Amino acid sequence: MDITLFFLIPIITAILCLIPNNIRWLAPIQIAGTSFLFLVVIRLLNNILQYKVIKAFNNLIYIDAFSGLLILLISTVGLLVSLYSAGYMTKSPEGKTVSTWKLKRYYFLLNIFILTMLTVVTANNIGLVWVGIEITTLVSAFLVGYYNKQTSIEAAWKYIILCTVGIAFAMIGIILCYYGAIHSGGIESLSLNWDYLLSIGNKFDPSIMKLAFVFILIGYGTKAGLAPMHSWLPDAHSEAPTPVSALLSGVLLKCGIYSIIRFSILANESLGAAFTNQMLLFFGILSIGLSVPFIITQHQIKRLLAYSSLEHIGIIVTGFGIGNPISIFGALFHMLNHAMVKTLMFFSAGNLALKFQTKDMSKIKCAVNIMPFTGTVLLIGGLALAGSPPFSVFLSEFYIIKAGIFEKHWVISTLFLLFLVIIFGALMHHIMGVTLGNNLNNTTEEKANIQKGEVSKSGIVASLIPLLIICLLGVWMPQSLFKLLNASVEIITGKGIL
Amino acid sequence: MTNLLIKELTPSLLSYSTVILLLMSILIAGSNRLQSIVKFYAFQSLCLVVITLIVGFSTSNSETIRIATITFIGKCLIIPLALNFVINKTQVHKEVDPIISPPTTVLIVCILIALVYGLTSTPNFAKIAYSLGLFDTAISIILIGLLIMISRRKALTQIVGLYVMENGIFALTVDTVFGMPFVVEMGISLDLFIGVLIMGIWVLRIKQSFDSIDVSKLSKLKG
Amino acid sequence: MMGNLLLFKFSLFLFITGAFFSLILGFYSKKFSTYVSGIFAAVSASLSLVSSINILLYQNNFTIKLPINIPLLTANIGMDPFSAFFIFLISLIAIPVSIYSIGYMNSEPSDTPVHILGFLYNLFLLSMILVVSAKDALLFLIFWESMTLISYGLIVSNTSSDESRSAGFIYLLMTHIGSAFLLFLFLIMANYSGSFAFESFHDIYKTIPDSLNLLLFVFALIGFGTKAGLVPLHIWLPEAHPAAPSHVSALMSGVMIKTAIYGILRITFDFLNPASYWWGIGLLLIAVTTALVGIIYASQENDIKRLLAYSSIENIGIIFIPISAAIIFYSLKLYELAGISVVISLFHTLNHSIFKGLLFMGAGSVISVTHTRNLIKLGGLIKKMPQTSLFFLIGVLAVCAFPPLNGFASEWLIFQNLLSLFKTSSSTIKIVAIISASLLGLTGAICAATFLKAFSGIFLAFPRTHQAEYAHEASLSMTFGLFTSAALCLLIGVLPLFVILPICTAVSTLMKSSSVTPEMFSDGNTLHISNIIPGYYSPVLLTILLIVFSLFALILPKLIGSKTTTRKDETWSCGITPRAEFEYTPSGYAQPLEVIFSGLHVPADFYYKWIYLPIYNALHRFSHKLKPIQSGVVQIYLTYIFVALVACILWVSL
Amino acid sequence: MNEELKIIIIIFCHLAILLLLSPLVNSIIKKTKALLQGRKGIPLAQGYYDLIKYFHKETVISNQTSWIFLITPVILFSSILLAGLFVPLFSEFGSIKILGGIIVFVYLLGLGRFFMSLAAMEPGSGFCGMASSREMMLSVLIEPVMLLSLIVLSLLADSTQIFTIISSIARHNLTLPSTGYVLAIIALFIISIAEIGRIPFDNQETHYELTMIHEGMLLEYSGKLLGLMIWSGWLKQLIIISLISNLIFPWGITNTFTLSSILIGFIFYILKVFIFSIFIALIETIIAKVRLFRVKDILVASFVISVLALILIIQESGKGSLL
Repeated sequence: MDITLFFLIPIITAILCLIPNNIRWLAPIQIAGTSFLFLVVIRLLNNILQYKVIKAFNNLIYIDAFSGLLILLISTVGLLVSLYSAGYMTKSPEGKTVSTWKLKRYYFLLNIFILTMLTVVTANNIGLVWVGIEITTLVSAFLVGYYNKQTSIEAAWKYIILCTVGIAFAMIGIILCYYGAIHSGGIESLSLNWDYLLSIGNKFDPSIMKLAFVFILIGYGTKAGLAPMHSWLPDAHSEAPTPVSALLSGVLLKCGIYSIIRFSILANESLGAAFTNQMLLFFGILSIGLSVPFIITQHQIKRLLAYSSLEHIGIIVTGFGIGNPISIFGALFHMLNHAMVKTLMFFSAGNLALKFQTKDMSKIKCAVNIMPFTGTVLLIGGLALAGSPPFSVFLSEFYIIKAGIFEKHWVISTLFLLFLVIIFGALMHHIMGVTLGNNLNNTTEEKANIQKGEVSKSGIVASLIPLLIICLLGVWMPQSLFKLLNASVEIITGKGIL
Repeated sequence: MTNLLIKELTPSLLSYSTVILLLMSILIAGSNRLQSIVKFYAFQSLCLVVITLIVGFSTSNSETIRIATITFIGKCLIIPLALNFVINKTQVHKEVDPIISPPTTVLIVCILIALVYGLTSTPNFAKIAYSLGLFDTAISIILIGLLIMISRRKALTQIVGLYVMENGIFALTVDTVFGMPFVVEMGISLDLFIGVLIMGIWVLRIKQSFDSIDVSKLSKLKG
Repeated sequence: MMGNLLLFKFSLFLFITGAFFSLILGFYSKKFSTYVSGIFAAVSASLSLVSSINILLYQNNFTIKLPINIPLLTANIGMDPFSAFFIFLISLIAIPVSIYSIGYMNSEPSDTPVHILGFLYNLFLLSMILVVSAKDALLFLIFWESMTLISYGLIVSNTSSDESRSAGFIYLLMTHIGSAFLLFLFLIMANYSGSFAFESFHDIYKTIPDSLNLLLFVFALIGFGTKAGLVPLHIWLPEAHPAAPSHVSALMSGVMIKTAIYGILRITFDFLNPASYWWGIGLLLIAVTTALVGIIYASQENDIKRLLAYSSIENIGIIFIPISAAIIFYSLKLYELAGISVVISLFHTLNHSIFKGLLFMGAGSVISVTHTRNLIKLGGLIKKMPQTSLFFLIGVLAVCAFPPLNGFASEWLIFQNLLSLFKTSSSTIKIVAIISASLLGLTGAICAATFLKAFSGIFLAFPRTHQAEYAHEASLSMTFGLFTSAALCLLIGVLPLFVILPICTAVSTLMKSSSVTPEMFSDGNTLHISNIIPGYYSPVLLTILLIVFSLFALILPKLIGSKTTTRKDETWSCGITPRAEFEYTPSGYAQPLEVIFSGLHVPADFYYKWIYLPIYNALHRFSHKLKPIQSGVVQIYLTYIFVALVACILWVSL
Repeated sequence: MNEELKIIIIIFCHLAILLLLSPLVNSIIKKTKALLQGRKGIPLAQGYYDLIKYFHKETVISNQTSWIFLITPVILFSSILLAGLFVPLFSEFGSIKILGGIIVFVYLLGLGRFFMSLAAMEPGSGFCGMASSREMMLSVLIEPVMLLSLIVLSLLADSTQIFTIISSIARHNLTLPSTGYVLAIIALFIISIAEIGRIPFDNQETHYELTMIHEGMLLEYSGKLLGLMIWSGWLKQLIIISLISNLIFPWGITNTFTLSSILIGFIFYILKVFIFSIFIALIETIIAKVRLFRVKDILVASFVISVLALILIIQESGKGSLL
């Protein structure tokens, strides 16, 4: 029942969003839908903690704690995005009026997007996971190109092409895996089901699994935004409407990682963890490292955040690559933290971009005086994003590097820390340049254009929630969340952290 | 009798189809007329359908035959038609001034094929490659598809390149595992058909706002 | 003793309450918010002061479990006498500063966000107390960074200007780099101990290889040295401290940088084991350089708060001198002397906190009345602000280490400490120590010149601008804050042993192998370090004699001469009516020093230009070189995927 | 007679000698200089006349000044007089061991100088300010070298008390004058000249505003205040002369409390001071004052000499270390 509701809600919301002719009704419908979804998810998570694994629809759906975490992310960010969209999407960046039809389409696609992501993380069949990921690309491409400007079309095109190509490679990986399953005596009709594959996992031919894992990593890695397959990421994130950027960065990338890690669990059965860890570590550190120069030289606030996503994806993957339960705990926790803080950052950045009518950071100044709330939140969020205690992002990064040192990955740990420090400096430099500085009231010219005040009330609520969450998680991890994370760690490594 | 015929004919038919499959990819790589590229693609897909059918009959797997049917409808009819529609709509017929000229592309393709065939004989791959006749061909086609995407400027050619890659993957599926389970295969096919429609829409949008479908003009976002 | 624990808990609670009250009340009445913030902070600081004194005297250590639930973290804070000493120090300074803050914040311009400042101010005090009482490395790091962030918040919310922004940025970045080193340090230690609890770090050196021991020490030095302001890691300090509101500057300079001293002592003597005296010699050289560089820059500074900040760098250098001596003694297994040295450094830490707090508050009073920090724009305030000037003068005398104030007491001990290094066997130590002593003297002399310039620039002669001319005495709470600190300067200066007693307790718990007793420092009421070169200093006797001789000097002319009159007239200036323009300005005053130190004194941005800028530039150049990677051409992006794939496959198959 | 009474008597004598002898010593230097330059010079009692004159005069002070200007002469006088207690004159009995050693001595002088310079800034006169600034510059150069040379001497004697240093030198000096000791004394001598503001560092006789340092700071003082200031200057001069002469010739300082030994010590002391004063006068006559910023070079040289002394002492005393 829950599971049915769980898929039905986004569909119903999507359809409902197409009906009204008045813009005013759209946002409440959407918010109600996503809130409802969120409640269902909470119930579902309770069940997961209780029963460990939930299967449904003739074994098509397989939900364990790891999926549960991703579901939590999707629904939470989905709710926040809906809240934010209510205030944000009714204003267009050029100050033109927004057509009802476009907005309806936006909400429709948003729901479908959420639905596809939910499918990705809950499907048992790895082939269906693939299909789901491919559809997320196709759907979200429309969201990326929502504004229909030249740049957004360019971004959407690159997004489609690169991700489709990448995912095609993932398909090869899946085929190889299937082949391996059949050749090691698996039943054909079950050999794409994750739970079945896992049960025969140790019988696989290692050389096939190696190859399969490489294809999967490159393929889903493209979707997850791992360097050097990340090139679509900054374009899509910066050109999409802000709520969509938040969704892309906060959840979609994690879905890619989810798929990789799911597969690596399988591959580890026959290969042992060393091989996959090595690959993950390499791409993880490469992603962090490659984000550094672009963060340093960035001029555009949303691209900055996009590159920061690249960095954080790298951090998460490095965490998985270290392979210690603690680092995996950290990586999972970081997924959550990054989703929250990046959502927050995109929201604030979107508000600023709307207020100043530009994404160019050199033209945005002294945000704390113009928009006291947004500016402050952006600054605090920037600190959190850069990994400063007492916010939870620090903790997850801490777990990762702790495990890195524990496992004696000296070079990796040193590089990790070095990159993080440089990024801290660069990021804070940009963020402070935007938020602080000479009071604009002194320069009369700009004062005329920009009125003091926030963009929307719903935006305030939408960015206050994640801010509170990262503050809270920095000092207090709820027992249920801990259980969820720990159960996920058990799924991945076979043992929990405590 | 028919069974025997099939048994006799299968290997040679398979190998002919394989060669045609590869040849079509090379032709696509070497051609610069969009319409003929689409035609070559359709023909390549047909070969795939034939192979699938052969495999299906020889293993008497009804699912595989169903898959072949869907593939025929999709790849030989819907996708080429959709692409032709886009070509007519955008009125772009020729790949002008590609990044890598057709002859050079063909040369690179040949080298690629040689490399792949060489690589698949290394010990690590031999295990996989040995049991499959099409493995190296499929991998070559995938890489050729990618090469086409890299070497061409028109959005449309890129789509074709993508689908050539997809054909390679399909070949791999058919060859290695005699097709995926039906649900998955359905999903994938559906994905492709939706994909071509959506990409078609995007090509039209590109045409609309850039007045060209030259992808290399889409390079404002950098850094 | 339960009461004490409760007291401490209550004080922590009050800090939080004060913070939120002042934040919320600020939306209704700013004035009210200031009062709440200041009074709450003062009260809670007094509570923690009492609690820490209790621990120092009776050593009832306790631990509290904080309501923090993070995996792998034992959220314990607690006080042993060593932590208690630092809490004592923080609270002792916090009380006058908090009272001062009421008057100061009320005199700020109306658009200052006083409620946010009040909120952060309370949290800042809280975070400092938590830093020194944390019993877990991860917890320590979290509080450590929170302390930085909160003080950063105080800097940037004070004024919105490009200067405060860049000051805040440099501050944040530098301390973050420092924290990264600390993180690394703690992680390595935790690897060997298996836990992050400080208890498990005790004597960790036994399990660590020697080379790593040194590495960890260097990491600690960089990590904490950044916060403390050791040269060349000091560049943030003269930017950040002046940018904060003055009472916060007082805390930052007076107290916050001392938490780094806490850290370095904890790590060096509680966890690690100074294995070779070369550690100490290295640190001694850094310390002396820091002291000299700090004061030379201070002498050329015309911004009063920057001057004070540079002087803080100098004093950090001076504090590190006995620490290096302690390391040398410790490595030579002279544990008692090592303990004595640490006591001396803590004593100077305390003294510096008091007089630097006083000076920053005094400067703040001047700034709040005249709205300028520039010495050149001040002058003549002694007539307008008689009380402030008197207390400021006491602070100046203390910072210049003139007897009988507290600055001299600790500096005298430091001299003795350096001389005692002469008793070791190594010639290198001897030479370095004695020359350091002489350079310490040089530092003292420059310090005197510097503060003479500062004091005369602010308070003496003609007012040089209107701002200075129409100044008035600061409000009562401000002068009260100054008075308290000034009284402490005098009191500790005359009766240093009262303070040395608790410090000895603190050090004895820090260094297990050396039990230090106050008897080692005294011979009755006289300061006298046993075991080393016999030297005595009796502040009480000196004070009495000074007073007696002064009375004598007052009476003497009257005894010899006749009763005469006193008349006031214009200053003689070659027959013209004197004007403010004729005066020697502060920059003119410091010019001879600039000339004689032209070799040593490099432009203020030297460190930035030659150490940090090249790194920055290299990073930038490198980044720009890498920019074409993201060329915008989709085909190239496809090639990346292609290359990555092929490379991976090759790697797997070969 | 009990010990404390003896000490108190000696201390009173000590202070009385300092107070009474200091004007005379200054006059001796002046007189000697005049004679050497072929002038008649002032009478030897001129110092006393001057003081009495100042103490009878009306005080005129600048209207820019405050309480600092008024208390400065008092603090200066008392701190220098107190510093005088640190230096033995003719008897070891005057030693108040617990009062402090070389460091307190140097910082007490510094305290006086600080106040003098501070007060000089008060009237807002350009000349006073300049003198004050230069005085502080000189002090920056003098203090470290003075400390270093005194520390080197104290290391020799293993004590920071000046009394102990001199008595232990007296015991060793006759047997073996070490090179380190001699070098340290030379450095200290150079510094002492600078400390009492004599040629080649400062010219006490000059009244040309642009060159005077010590005199410049007294420019706005008059009457009783000026008298105290000038007396303090003379006191300091005598204290430094006593210190350096006793360090070089640590003879005749008594350690017994008998009339005869005190008398002998006193005569020795007077002799030493006179000889030294004449020597200073001689130097002042021979050498010209150096340019202000060249002073640095001389003082750096004496710093180097001190360091050399230190190294030699370390080499000589390989033994006697703690380990």
